[in-house]
Amino acid sequence: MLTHLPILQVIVPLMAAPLCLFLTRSRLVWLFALTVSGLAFLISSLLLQQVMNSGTIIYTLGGWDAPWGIEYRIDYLNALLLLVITAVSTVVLVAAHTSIQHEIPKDKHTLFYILYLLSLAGMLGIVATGDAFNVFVFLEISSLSAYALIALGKDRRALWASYQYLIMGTIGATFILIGIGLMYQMTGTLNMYDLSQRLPEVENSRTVFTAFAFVIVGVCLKLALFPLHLWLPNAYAYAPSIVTAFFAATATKVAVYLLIRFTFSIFGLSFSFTALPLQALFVVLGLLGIFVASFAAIYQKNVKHLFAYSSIAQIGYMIVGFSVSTATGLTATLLHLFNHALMKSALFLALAAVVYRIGSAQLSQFHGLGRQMPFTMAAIVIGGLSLIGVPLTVGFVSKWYLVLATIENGWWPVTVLILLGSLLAIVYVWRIVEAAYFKPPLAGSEGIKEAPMSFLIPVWTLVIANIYFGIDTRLSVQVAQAAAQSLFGVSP
Amino acid sequence: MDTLINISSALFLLLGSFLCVSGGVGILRFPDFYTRMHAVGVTETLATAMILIGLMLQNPDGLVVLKLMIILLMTLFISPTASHALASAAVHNNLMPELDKKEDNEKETSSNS
Amino acid sequence: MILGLYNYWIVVVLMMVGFYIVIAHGNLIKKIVGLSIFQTSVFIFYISMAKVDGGTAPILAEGIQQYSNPLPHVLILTAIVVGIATTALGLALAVRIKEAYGSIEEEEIQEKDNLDC
Amino acid sequence: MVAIAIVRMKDLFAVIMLSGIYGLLSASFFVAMDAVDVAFTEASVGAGISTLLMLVAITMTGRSENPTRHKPVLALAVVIVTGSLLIYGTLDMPYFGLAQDPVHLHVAPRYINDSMQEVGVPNIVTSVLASYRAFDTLGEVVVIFTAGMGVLALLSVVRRPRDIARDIAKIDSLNKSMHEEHLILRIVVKILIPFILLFALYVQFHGDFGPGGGFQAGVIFAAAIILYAMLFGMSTARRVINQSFIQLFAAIGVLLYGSVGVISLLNGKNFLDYSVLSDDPIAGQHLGILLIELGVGITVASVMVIIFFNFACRKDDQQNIENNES
Amino acid sequence: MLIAATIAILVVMIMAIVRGIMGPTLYDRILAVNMFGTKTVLLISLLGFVMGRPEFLDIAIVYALINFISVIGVLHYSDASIFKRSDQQKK
Repeated sequence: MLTHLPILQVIVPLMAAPLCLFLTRSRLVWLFALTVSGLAFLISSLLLQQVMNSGTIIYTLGGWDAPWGIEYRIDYLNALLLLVITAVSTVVLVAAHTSIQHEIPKDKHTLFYILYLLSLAGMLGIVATGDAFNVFVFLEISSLSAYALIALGKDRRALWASYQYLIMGTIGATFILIGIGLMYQMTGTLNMYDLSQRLPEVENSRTVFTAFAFVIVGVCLKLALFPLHLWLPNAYAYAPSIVTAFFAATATKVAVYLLIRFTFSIFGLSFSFTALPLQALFVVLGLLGIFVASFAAIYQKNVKHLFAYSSIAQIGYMIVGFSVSTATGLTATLLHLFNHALMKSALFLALAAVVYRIGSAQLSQFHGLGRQMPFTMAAIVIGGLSLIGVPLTVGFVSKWYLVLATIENGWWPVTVLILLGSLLAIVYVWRIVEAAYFKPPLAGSEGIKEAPMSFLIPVWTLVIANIYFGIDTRLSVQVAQAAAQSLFGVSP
Repeated sequence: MDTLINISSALFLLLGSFLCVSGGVGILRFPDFYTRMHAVGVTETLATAMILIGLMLQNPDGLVVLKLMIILLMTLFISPTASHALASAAVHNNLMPELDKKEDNEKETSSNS
Repeated sequence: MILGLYNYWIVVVLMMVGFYIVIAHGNLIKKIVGLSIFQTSVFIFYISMAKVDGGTAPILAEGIQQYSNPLPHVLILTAIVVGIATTALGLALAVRIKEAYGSIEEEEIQEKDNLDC
Repeated sequence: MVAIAIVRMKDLFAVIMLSGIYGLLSASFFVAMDAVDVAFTEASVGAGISTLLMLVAITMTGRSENPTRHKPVLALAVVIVTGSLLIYGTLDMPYFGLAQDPVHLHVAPRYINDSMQEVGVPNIVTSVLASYRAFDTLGEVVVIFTAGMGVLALLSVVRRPRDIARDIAKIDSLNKSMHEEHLILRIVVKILIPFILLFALYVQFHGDFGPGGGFQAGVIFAAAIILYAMLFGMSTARRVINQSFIQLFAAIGVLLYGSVGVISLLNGKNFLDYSVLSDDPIAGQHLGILLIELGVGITVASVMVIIFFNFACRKDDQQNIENNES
Repeated sequence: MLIAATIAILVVMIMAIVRGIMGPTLYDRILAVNMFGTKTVLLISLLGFVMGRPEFLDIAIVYALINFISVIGVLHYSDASIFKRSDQQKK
């Protein structure tokens, strides 16, 4: 059975989703979904182990060889992503049952879990596959379920946010489809590895250039890179809290993965960074993203909005690391990807606990919460510190590598700007701390208790992971470095 | 015999095309909805039948003729039914034949609003 | 030169019409129609890529040498399904938005949102 | 083709009619381009189902569009940039229709030349769809399933006993008025529906040899049910077809597809390798394709029905509320 | 001969489109779509013969069906929307 792990990774949640319809009780469905997600986590850790021991795994579907059939190709990069996604999904699901009690009508609980599992399966499918068109199909699975999940939010603005996301997401997916079509036209193949072999022959044609541009724009739409980020804050802010916690930690990460995969693996390093002024463009967009989003975050009244903007800023960091286009830069991006998933899921999950208790995420409602919900607020504070990049948290590690990469390349101004961006993070995190600890509790809020255990356990698991990976960086750095080096064609 | 079939097939096809075109002219040139519908409804069924019969003669092969027959039957069923439904819906919703210019204008504005 | 590519150009024009509708129009349903036109044009682009002069449909039969390329057909079959799925979901959202906001115009919804904040 | 570029009307109704025409046109274009299977699907989807869905949607949302258009200049600029980029990209494209294009030289020849020996199905599209790239098709089924669940999550309404009682009353009144209203239509449709269902089955199982397959059959099947629902009223149709039952059906379709893959896993082969299903690999392929097409058909038909029913029920409920208010 | 018939049908299709775009009333448009549909059925069957693969008539059958269903659907739902509007006007 071990040889079939790559496909089981995707197929387990995929098949589990329709099975949920056969279960009647909402609690039962939750347990089932949790089991499935845990199983997926197990599989992904086994996969990472396999990759570390024996290198890239290739799995052909239906027994057809690669350019004709579809193949799964798992290397360090995929394995890392799979691990992050399944881990976050499992931890978040633990709290799901309690959290959705108040936020989603009772008769839709089963549907919620189905869509959640489908979305999980879609993301895993995108990451695991080695076929360009298969990416599109699974992208649609994950995004369609994402639209529906976001629209389940209680506020009517959730609907509008979801609609905007749908339009933007579909345009992005269609752009990717056009790009894949153009690539297929020039090479006659859809397999990623095969594409990377055949593209250099036709590299100088204008069609390949166009294909590249379309794929990049399409992925950036999904990625919420700075000028194309408009859908993200509302979508995150009005979705049910659990959904936010899940998507904030995974959806954009998958898009970053796609970006890396397309530029480095398919088009190849030399093409990607010579055909377009991509490097300069991405550095500028990344930095702009950091600053604009951080400033926007400072002025938000809703804490969910605040963290959503901070997500956009964090994507900016990843893009900067990506555009340095050295192995260190890419390591920084991957590390930040891993670490950001940890901290954002912790933060949003803690927020979900707050929403569960006080029914809102307005900053004005946070007054005095530091005493009423000490554990939850402590988690938010640690997560915030991690966002800033204080030593001993994961945020520090990835910022450190990022700074290292820019210095290595001699980009002093960029380094300074990154550090300045972190200062902005201090400001917005401080606003929450101030509200929670230094303001008197609101009148009539005496009845607020600490969040139930079903929240505290997952939140603190994530927080401890935040600190653990901030101190003991061996695993994450090693995998990220190996992945980055393999993308640059250097054997680790 | 072969030439006879060919000629008759060609004749059917030509007739069908002619009817089609006349229906097309009708839908463009006639003044109001009911006359247009008349033009289409009358020509459509016959034209389709003609062309399909012409095609049947072209290829007297079992399955193909069967399928053509099915199409023919379906159109014979469907197109009058659809015309009927259309006309009755139009009447039902007080769309008047063009007797008076003024009334027609009113309808136009209301349907575009 | 020009004749060899005319087909693609038509497709590009169609795509852009659809795309324009999506971006420029404020009506939600209209946007979805535009989206589906956009997608359909991409399908046409794929299919015209598959055509081989003198070839026929890729269903094997006696005495035919040249077939069109079946792979894009398969891809587009899948993509059509994805398209209808998106359309259905988008329309469902539009209906819910109408119920919640009483309007399906982008600007009015935005205004009402601003009032809420 | 380009005539349809004028889809810029204010009346949404006209827009939808035109998009129906657009669907038909692109479908006939697909036939001219030899893509019969695609034409099949596009006809039933683009011209049929999606037009219908849009119609139901606009009856709920109103048909007129506000004339205000914001930022047309910006939009136009974006469109022109994208368009010119595409045109620029086409300049180096291989010419249309040449047999020497890279597209036709690399992967496709194996499908055309060897699929008969390897899969044993004359319709190459089916063999690629259901065997070489079967996983894509699984993804496609799941996409449809997701859409069904999504629509359900968005639009489903809780049905209370009061509603059911009202439904029954409605059916009675409908039965009385049935003989006056739409009499001809109802009779014709009653005759047609068995034929449509039969035809759907034909398409389902003939997909190996001619154009057609699970997806198309599913859509036709669903179309028959939708036709019934429209003419005999939602309440009647809902009584004939149970909602939760049909949701289970959608799930069964996906599961059927997946379990074919799991069977090959259990037999030690790779996922979706059909050769384990029978001693003879070709027969195994045949059986596998048949089974997964069946899965596709079931899911598609039931999801289409789910989507349509939820739209229509939502509309009925809206109307009821309005009636109660007035 | 087949070609001539095809061309004739194409011409008629264009006419139908023109009516569909112009069509002052809703019913004109429905009529145009209906007519367009039947013409497509014919066109497909003719194209099958022109290309020498007349096996593909299945598509034409589907078209005929879909066309019928969509016309019925259009009528069904346009009725509803118009009734609603006339109610509003009364108010």
